[in-house]
Amino acid sequence: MREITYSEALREAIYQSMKSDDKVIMIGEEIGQGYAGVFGVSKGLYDEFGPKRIIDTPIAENTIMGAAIGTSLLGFKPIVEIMFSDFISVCFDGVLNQAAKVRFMTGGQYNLNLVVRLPGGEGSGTGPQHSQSLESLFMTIPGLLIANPSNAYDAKGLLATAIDAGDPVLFFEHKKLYKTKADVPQEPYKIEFGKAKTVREGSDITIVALSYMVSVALAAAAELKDKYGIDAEVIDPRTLVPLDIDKIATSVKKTSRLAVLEETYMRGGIGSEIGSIICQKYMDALDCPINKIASKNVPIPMPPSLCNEVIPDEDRVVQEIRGMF
Amino acid sequence: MREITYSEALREAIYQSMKSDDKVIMIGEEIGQGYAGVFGVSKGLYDEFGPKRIIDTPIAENTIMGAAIGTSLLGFKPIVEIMFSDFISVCFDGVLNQAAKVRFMTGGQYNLNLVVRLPGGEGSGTGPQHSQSLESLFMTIPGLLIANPSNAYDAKGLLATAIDAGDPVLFFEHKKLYKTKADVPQEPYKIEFGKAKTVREGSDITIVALSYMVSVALAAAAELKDKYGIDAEVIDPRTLVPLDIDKIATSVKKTSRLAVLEETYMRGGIGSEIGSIICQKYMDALDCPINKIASKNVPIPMPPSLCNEVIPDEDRVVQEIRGMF
Amino acid sequence: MNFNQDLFLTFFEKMYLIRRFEQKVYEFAERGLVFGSTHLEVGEEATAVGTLLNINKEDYLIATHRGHGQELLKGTDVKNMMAEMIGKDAGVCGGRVGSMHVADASVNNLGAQGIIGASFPISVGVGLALNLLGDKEKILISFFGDGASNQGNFYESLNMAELWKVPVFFVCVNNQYGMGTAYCSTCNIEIHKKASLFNIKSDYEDGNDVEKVYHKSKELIDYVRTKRLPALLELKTYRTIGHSAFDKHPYRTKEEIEDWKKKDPIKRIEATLTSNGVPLDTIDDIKKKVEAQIQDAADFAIKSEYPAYTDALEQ
Amino acid sequence: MNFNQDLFLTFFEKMYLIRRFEQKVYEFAERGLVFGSTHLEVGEEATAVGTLLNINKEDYLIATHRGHGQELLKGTDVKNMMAEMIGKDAGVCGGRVGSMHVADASVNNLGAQGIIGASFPISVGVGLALNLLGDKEKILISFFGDGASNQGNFYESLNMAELWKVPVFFVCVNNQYGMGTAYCSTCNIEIHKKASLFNIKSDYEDGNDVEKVYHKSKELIDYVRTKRLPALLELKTYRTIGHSAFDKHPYRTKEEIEDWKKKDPIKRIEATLTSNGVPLDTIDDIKKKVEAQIQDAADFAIKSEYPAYTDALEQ
Ligand SMILES: Cc1ncc(C[n+]2csc(CCOP(=O)(O)OP(=O)(O)O)c2C)c(N)n1
Ligand SMILES: Cc1ncc(C[n+]2csc(CCOP(=O)(O)OP(=O)(O)O)c2C)c(N)n1
Ligand SMILES: [Mg+2]
Ligand SMILES: [Mg+2]
Repeated sequence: MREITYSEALREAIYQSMKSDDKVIMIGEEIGQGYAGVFGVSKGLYDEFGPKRIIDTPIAENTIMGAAIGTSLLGFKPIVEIMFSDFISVCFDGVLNQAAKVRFMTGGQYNLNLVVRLPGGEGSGTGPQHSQSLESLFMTIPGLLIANPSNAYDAKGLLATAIDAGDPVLFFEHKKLYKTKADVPQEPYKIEFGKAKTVREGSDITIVALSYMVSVALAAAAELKDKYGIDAEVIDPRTLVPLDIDKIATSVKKTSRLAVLEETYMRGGIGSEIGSIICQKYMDALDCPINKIASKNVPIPMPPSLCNEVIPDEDRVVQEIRGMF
Repeated sequence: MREITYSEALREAIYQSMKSDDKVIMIGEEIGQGYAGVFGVSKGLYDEFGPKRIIDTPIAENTIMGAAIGTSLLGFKPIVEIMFSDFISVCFDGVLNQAAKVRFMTGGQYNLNLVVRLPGGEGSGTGPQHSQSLESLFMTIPGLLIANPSNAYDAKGLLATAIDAGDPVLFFEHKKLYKTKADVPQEPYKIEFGKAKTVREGSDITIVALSYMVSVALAAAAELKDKYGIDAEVIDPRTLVPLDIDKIATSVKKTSRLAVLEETYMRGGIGSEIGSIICQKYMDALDCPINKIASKNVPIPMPPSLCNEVIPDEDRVVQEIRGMF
Repeated sequence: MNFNQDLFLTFFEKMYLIRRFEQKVYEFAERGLVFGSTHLEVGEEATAVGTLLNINKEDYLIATHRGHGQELLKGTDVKNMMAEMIGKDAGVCGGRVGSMHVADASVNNLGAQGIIGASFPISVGVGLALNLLGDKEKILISFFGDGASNQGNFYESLNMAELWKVPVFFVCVNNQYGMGTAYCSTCNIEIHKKASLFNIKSDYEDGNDVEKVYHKSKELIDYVRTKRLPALLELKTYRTIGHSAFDKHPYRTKEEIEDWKKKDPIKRIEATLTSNGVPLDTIDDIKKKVEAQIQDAADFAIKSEYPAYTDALEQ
Repeated sequence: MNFNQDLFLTFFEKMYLIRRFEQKVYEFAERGLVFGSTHLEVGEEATAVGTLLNINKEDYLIATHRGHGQELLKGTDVKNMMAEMIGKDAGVCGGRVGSMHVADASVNNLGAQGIIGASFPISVGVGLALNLLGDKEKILISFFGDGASNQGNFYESLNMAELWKVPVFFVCVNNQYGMGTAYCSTCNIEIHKKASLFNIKSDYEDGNDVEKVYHKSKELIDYVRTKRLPALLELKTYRTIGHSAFDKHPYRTKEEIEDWKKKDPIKRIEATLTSNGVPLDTIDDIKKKVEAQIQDAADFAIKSEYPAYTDALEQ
């Protein structure tokens, strides 16, 4: 099989969807003629599909979200690119009060196919307004689905699913993943939402990790095994909403320990959500308290000297998990 | 002591702060000449302080937030009223990316005194875009403080504290509370943030409840005691950020059981946050799984027939808590 | 101008229908049957009727939070409208959302937003979709209030409407107030002039004269439909009642209100009808017909059940 | 016009300072010392210099994401600026945020936003604060780009600036592109005309002619300062480099870039100086002085430590 990058995988999903369904369009800033996507995801698509399907906008996020909602109401399947996920705040009303509520508010008469692609996470020091992981902020809003691919294979399959999911999907990508490679089939495929993946089997502890943190978890797991004989199972939920709590629970029943690793801020984070559900429903399975490993409650700084303290890295994960034994 | 309403208590806090500190101003829609606040909080203040301190705006939430940030940067202490908390989405960028980050981003050179008053919660059927409880959405953003007064006494004291807290405060009020009364001292007083209050002592279970849900918890507690002999302790955190986890933990150590009751949506809610911390740090104290009692993951509907199913009420609380014994 | 009796009788019937609908909703509100708030358009009926009589069923509508008339004129059944008002199962949105948010896919009513200003970017998006579909016939009619025109989204969307050349007819129901705030205290520029800045064809008209509204909007709608370009019409009018059902509107003087009551669009059309020799009986018959319709709708709504909760709502 | 040698030498020195600063930052970026992205203003130096030489230390500044020149001219120490660029402790913001967000309370620089359009409402707020303080002297100078003027917040804030009569001088650095997108493909209205709609005094000027910028902005700043009213100046210019340090800007033609390089504001002022008889030595001395300043700042920045994490940052 071919190895391609996360960016290429995303592009392939878009390309194939656009080829097979003429209702699929893209809307965003710098996605067509200018940069072809700041992270290069839409490279070549403008040349292939032209300005009617790869729709460049001015710097006007409310327009982007409105264009997406409006076209979707009329049957299109827009894929929005918000250049940095941090900018979603500018058109937040469109997400919270319009997109998320269309199905409910119209009594099911209308529903939206609408993907909002959100490049997030700390990349290389872009600082507090360009580096956030905002998944947790959206997880609490009914009516939104949330996907967080951690690798190129999932990126392609989840995006294909997102495009006609029938409800708005916030599709969180990660800056540090765009250039990572994985085996990705050429032919189109879909990955069902709500199906977690066990990316490493282990017997001593379950680490749930999302997005870029999956690779951090794997690195930590290797070190834990090598140096300390701790055999971690790593689970990637792949979609935060819906969440495959059953798979996590099954693993926890086996390992009796749970850590949740994420780049979102600690307070109100994903670890809180997953941790609380496990505690609520499967407390008896736990041998020790769950451990939430997340970014500290600080705006994401620019210099590595601070980022490394704020955002969890392999060392912190190893240390935290050793502390659970 | 006098009994006054929650609205009156809020007004008194504003009035007294404005009298003693000429840097305190109010900014919002319909707060001065028109409605004097849709919930009447600013009644009479325009006559007292005039248009320079009670500043009416057009329907332009970004202007409101910008005016607040701008004046605060120059030393004012603005109190913003967002007519319904749901509308904060319109100026969400001002909250997430500007206000919350000023202190950090300027290296502490600037910081904001800024209160955003947010009337929230289901009132009388105002429906999905006017009835949300959005606390959980903000709890995850570093740099914001969150207050949730459940009664007139706390309303006055917390607001007085919020006005010069030195960091932006999201001040969540609740529609169903405005007309509720409590004993409130005439003289100015402050309630420290991060100090929970035990509103009912009990030995069998700890119920943490916020805002309007405190009264629901108390009603349920009375019923639980009367009918089922279950003696619930009810704790009102009063501020969600900072959160007085110690007081909650102390109570849980005594009762060995925890339920968190809130009107925010279940997924990613306050129960997840509090529940996960207790499970993480005090799991041994728990005799049974924590219980999260929250609004279902549905946009808040209009008719009571649906609201009553979506939002927790006394019956649901009683039933849920009985299930824990 | 020739007196077109049928047209004027239609004007009358439709405006009277809206008026009676609103009054019934008010009555329901007084009886505690309307949950939340409801925004009635008593006094503004000519704006919905004059514009929407030129709109086809296949055209799209985005109405406002004060949109009952707009929604009725687009073709929603009075019964289902009424049931929605009081949150009943048979309501056009299943009774879930009530007065402020009526959507009706069967007549291409895309739904009204309770967030002031939110409809502008969505309207641009709908127009964009029509362009992408290569549609040469359908247009979107998108209503908004004077107060809404101060939101940044208004201007941003006007620029986009022009840039993308979308077939959207923006109609400003300028009732001169946003809640308790007079438009003139919030902005010094007339609303139709804001559109001119963006080189969008725009005009204004007496919003209490249904005939004028009808003809002016016909002209602009033809322009939007054939040229596939946006246009904006500002209609000056007045709500002679409060902002929401129980608003006692102290922010306006008695004189101002009385003054505008004299310009009531329904009274005006009734006068035109009688002065053109239409017999009172004809007018009365229409009134009775409308009355029966409203009564039927009210009975239907009352009899209908409140919606039941199902887990399927959870998302 | 009289040739004011001191003034022109100042123009030159300040523009040269910005140019060399930017080039040093670029060099640091190439060496991997600049984290994240940095937006340089090579080619646009006349806009910052021409305007800010008319601004007092007590006046307030809101700069843009492409704001090094604006920030330097407001008075921030070159050393602390440079240290911030590479995220060092001695940076003006403690090295936490870098190039895009420089704030300096000691010179009333309120900080630059990385969210395009976010600065407009804040600027209105700052102006409001000056009004509330009864200040009759200080003003705010608020910079923005052509691209930013498409955000709804721009228009909303212009309306508010006029309505509230705030002493804010808006300066549009119209370098004709927002990243890879030409302004003319996003809007058909000139930016200063957008301000005219709101009855805000506005004007435009050749942004590569520092003398013209200086005089035009002096006039408008006097207006803002004395009348306590907003004004807007659009300065047409060009960044002869990429949007951010490593952007190879393929979206523009070589010819266009070369064309604008010929209009380079620094070359222009150098030519003016020499044609007015200023000896080359004088110019060289300035260059050397600036050079030394930049080198000192660079050394200082390099030597400074990276900030250490403390729990006090957690909120
Ligand atoms: C974003 C937002 N801000 C404020 C409100 C509260 N609100 C509801 S209706 C209204 C007045 C709207 O005025 P206008 O657009 O003139 O319409 P009208 O009510 O006069 O028909 C306001 C301020 C809202 N619904 N949404
Ligand atoms: C809300 C938002 N959208 C998009 C961006 C990405 N972005 C950064 S700079 C820029 C171009 C800004 O153009 P302009 O205002 O003309 O300023 P210039 O960069 O040309 O100086 C864009 C789109 C952003 N930072 N914020
Ligand atoms: Mg109005
Ligand atoms: Mg530009």
